[in-house]
Amino acid sequence: MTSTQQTPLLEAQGVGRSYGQFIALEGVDLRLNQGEFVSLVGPNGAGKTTLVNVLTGFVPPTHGRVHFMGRDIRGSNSVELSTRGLARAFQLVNVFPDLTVRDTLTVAACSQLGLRWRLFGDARSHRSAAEVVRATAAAFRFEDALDIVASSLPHGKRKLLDVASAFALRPKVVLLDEPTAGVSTADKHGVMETLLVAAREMNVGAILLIEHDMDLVRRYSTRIVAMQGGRKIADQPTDDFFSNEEILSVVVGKLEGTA
Amino acid sequence: MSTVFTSVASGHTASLRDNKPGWFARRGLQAAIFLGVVALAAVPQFADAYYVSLGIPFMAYAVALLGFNLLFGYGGLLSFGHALFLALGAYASAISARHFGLTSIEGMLLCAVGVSLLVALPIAFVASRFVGIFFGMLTLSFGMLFYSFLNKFYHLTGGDSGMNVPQPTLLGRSYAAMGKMEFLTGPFYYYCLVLLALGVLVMWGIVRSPYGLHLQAARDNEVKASYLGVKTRQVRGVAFLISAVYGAVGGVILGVNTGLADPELAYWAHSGHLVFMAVLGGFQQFLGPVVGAFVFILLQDELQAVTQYWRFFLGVVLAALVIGMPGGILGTVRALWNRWRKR
Amino acid sequence: MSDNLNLPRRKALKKIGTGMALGASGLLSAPAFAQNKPLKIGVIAPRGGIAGTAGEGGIRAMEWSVAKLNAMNGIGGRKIELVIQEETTPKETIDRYRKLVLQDRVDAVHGVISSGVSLALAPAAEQSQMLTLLWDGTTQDGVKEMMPNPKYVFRAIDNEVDAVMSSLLAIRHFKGSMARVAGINPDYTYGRNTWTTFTAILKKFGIAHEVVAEQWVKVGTMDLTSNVAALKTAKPDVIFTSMVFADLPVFMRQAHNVGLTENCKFVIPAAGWQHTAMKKEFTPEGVVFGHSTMYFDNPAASPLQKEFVRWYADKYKDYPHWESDRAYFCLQLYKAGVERALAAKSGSWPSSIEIAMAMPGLKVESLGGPASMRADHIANQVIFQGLTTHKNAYDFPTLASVETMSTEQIQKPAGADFWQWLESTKFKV
Amino acid sequence: MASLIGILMAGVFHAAALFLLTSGLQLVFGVQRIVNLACGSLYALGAYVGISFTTWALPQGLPVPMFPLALLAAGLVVGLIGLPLERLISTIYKRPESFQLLLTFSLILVFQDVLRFFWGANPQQLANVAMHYGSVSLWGAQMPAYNVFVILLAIATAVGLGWFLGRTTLGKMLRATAENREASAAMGVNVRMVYLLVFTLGTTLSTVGGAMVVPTAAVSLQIGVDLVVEAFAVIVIGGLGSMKGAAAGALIVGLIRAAALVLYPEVEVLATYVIVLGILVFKPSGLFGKAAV
Repeated sequence: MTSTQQTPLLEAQGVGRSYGQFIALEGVDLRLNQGEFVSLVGPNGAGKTTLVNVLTGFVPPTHGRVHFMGRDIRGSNSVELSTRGLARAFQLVNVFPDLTVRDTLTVAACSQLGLRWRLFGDARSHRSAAEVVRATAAAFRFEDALDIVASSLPHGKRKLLDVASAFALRPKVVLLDEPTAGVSTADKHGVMETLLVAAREMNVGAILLIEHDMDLVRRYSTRIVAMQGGRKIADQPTDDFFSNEEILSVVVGKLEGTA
Repeated sequence: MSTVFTSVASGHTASLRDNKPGWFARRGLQAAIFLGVVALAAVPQFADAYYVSLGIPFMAYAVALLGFNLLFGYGGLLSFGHALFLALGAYASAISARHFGLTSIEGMLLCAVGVSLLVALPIAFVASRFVGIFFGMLTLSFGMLFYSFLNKFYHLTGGDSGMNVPQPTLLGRSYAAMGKMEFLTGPFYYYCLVLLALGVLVMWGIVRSPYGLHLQAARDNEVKASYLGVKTRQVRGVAFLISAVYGAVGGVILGVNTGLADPELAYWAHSGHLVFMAVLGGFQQFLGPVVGAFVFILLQDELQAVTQYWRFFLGVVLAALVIGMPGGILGTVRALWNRWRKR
Repeated sequence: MSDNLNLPRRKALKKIGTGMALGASGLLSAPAFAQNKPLKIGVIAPRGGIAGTAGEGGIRAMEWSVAKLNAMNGIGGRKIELVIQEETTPKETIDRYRKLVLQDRVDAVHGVISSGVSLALAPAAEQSQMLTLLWDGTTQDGVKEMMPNPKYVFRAIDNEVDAVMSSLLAIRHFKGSMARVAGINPDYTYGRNTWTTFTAILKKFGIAHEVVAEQWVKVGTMDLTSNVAALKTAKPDVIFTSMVFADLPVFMRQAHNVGLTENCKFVIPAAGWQHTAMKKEFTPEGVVFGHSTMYFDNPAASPLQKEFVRWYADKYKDYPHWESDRAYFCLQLYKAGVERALAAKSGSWPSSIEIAMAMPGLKVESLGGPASMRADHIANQVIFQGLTTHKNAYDFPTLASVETMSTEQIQKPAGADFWQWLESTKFKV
Repeated sequence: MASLIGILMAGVFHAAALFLLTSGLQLVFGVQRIVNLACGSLYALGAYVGISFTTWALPQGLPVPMFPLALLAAGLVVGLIGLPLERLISTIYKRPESFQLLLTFSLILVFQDVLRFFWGANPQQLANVAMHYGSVSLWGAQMPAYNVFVILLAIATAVGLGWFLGRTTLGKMLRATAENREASAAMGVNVRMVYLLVFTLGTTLSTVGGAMVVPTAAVSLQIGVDLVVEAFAVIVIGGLGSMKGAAAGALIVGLIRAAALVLYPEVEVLATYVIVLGILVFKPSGLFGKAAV
């Protein structure tokens, strides 16, 4: 399914990140191609979040380089990358407590449309921004919640809003950090379904998902990257991965240990 | 950074619901603005001249606070040195009058706006890196730096005795024939009212613009905002510039009202009074600062009339507000209104 | 709270319009009902902060003399009623001034100590044609700009006279030991002017001297240890300081505590405001010590002053300083002015301009002694200074011998520019 | 030489006073992340009460050499005002930082008039008892013995606080709470009591400072407002919440001022602000502070 010919949307080559003595990340290669849904698994402290931080330009790598759509991201921070189509949703529920759903989405829409420095004119009634908001809201079933203040949304919805706001950037690549954490097992699939539908509707190029729940991973990903101690220990299509007992035991075992 | 930040954000519990198109926010606000302007326009017709004259400092502060609250209410940044810009406005008009013979208020305003931008630019550059207490302390330091500058460089500023701000012409029309009081309570009063109305409209535009949204996003959660393409630092910097301009315009009005630009305008306690007004009216409401300025002026006047210990009572009122009524007057009114509508 | 706030507006509605018409255009209450209506005098003086002492001295004298006047039928048959407002920053004070003019509709305003405030008030006074008598002088440069030939504003003195006199005394007493002079003065116009005056007069008299230290103290600074240390390193023969507030005794004590007072003379033109705080234990003898227009312990004082000082000492356990005299002078001058104008109008109440016109040339008996108003609305006074002595019953020094000068010699004449006058005029030591 | 020492000592003395003013501020911020704008007012309060109590006690037969004890006692007693104040401020612990500035600013207004109500407008000073100890001569530079005593007091306070925070169990508890409130709460630390204690201790440091320094100077209604600026300069330079910082900041401000007065008096005030801004721009956390942002 992965074709090595096409230039990957997101590519990391031997990236490493160390804080003083502590090495959080070491020699990690990663390719994310058009149409892929890659899951990033591994025990806590395996360096998953650090990797995402590096990939999104939030922290610069101490070794190696990262290319987004063929361009080295060195020197460009998360703000630029996010407007260039590299979006990220968070582990924590931290949308803007005081803004309504509409406004939260509009924030993203405005940066993506480069309306940042418009000092006048109601952002909400700007045609193309409103269109992006409408589309995103539709994709995430937010139509009837548009004017609710984020902090008063139900928990599951809030997580979704976080994701939705990332999608409102009309990104090529989305990095999702446990979008279903704290969501009841029953709802998890619901969240993932909406998410995937949305991704399709808004033609997102590729998704990188950090996830502990192996059912979700197995069910949705096209490829799985496993990490441990800051190193990549596996990078295989889903089926191969789940047939690879020893790696699975490392990941799952550690997981049970921590869970 | 985010820790400091979220702590700032979490405070805006009541939130600036002006974003929310409810009756109160849309119709209510427009109605309030319209009625307010009409009422203020009517004041000189019936009120005692003294209260009309109080209307001018009120409008000066109202304008300044609109800007101040873009920083505080919408940006989550509490400046404890904002009096700097009122002083700057007053001095700018004094200097432009003395050295460039500018006698038109428009000239003074332009001069004030220009100077305030020049001064605010470097400060904004430094200050935009900070939030919370550090922002407060930084702005306080800048304010006091300017205060001691005004005292030290007396050849330029007149030191403690300040500089004369002459009675200006309005729209090229001179009112020199008129007594100062008649000028202030007559044409100048209405001129300020127009300035205030414009200030409100412009600010109303700004807070709802894409930029305004980005500013609030940066206030609520810096990291998340940056991942939605919000240039948090620049956004804050611009907010500082805008608030500086508003402050300077307010300063010009104050200067003309007093007829003097003096260093005390820049003293940090004066900044404290600005903060007081914002909280009094409700910094989480668009019109809060305007209401705050209005109530503060009358409150201070009444207190001074009844006791020489008016500072004590001001302090008590502020403490009570901060602890019991953080929403300020408008915030409380709105809360009551919403409760009433729920029934 | 909100009730409280509607109050002013309700008040406002009662006096529709009239307030402005009368107040602003200053047509004072019409003669018809004038006599039976109390005469309102607004008083603006600092009550807190660094200048609080000065303000109190004035207000107390005001209340004392008003009580006396009201005992006999007030001024021109009208009982006097004081409306006291606090003097703070110019911006705030001007609002209170307007309150006095427009709302309390006072007949005149007395008081004001800080230059900044008086400079802000003076134009407003002229504009609203409100008779305004300033207790304490305002600095040269500001006055030229803000109150050129005033019609309604009167000043009890011109600020720099004290400095002129003590400079002359310094020369009289310290001549020959003034090779190294140092100045430590408040960091505002008054401080700078007095220091310039001092050095200018030294030059004028060809006193060979070197300025070894020049310091400017932020008003209200309470720790002057570093300043004192810096002065000590300069090894001055004479130190001139025009500090007037609570920082003066602090400075004196800290200077004494490092032995600066042992072999160095001091010249303090305006020490009077702090005289009771300048304790013997740190204020040496032989200091040129200025009491301006009233010296409480003057053996040659008038019975009037003696009576006042006694009353003051009994009531406040303290001794009055010159601000009491200024306040008393302004009230007496106003009284005399009103009476002269009344006489001219054969009894019907005069307008404020008529009173203003009547005041120049008037001589009145003030606490400190006789004083008169000049044509340029600055008063002529007698200034009391001298060298300090410890030979007295108090815990603070008094004057060994009272030396007096009339401002006719040491105050710039009407219409003159202070600095030019200082250049040209011939003083005698 | 002598004169140089003289200036140096003057600077150090000023620094000592500043340290006594800011140590309380730093302690409270270090543990509670609370900035108390009213620190100057508390300092003033200590000074006023100290003066009144001492002037009352001396005629009652308190031997003059004992006057520092009277001041100390006064300072300690009024320090207890920290208890109600902490309760007051505790109402906004959960609010954004800005609210601390607001609430403590209101305290400044209140204090200013309370002090005026009891002591009047006139600045107060203590009779020159400080000179009872005469003056000492260090390498030819003369200085009142009492000033040296104040310097020693400041050093003692610094060392004492260091020992208290570093060595004692209670001190360790405080630092733990500073590091992580929840964790230490979980470990059974009574956070509420800790805050009450720390804040009162901080208040007491300010009031005692005011009381002990006042014999060398005087106290006016204004200093409550004026000192805030100097205090801020010190803690910004030194770094918020750090005792070392308070000491370093105080020394820098004190010495700079002393030096400026000799070399170039014109810049006395400006110099301090320039340094403060320099620090804020280039090392926002201050010399010893944890990262500012």
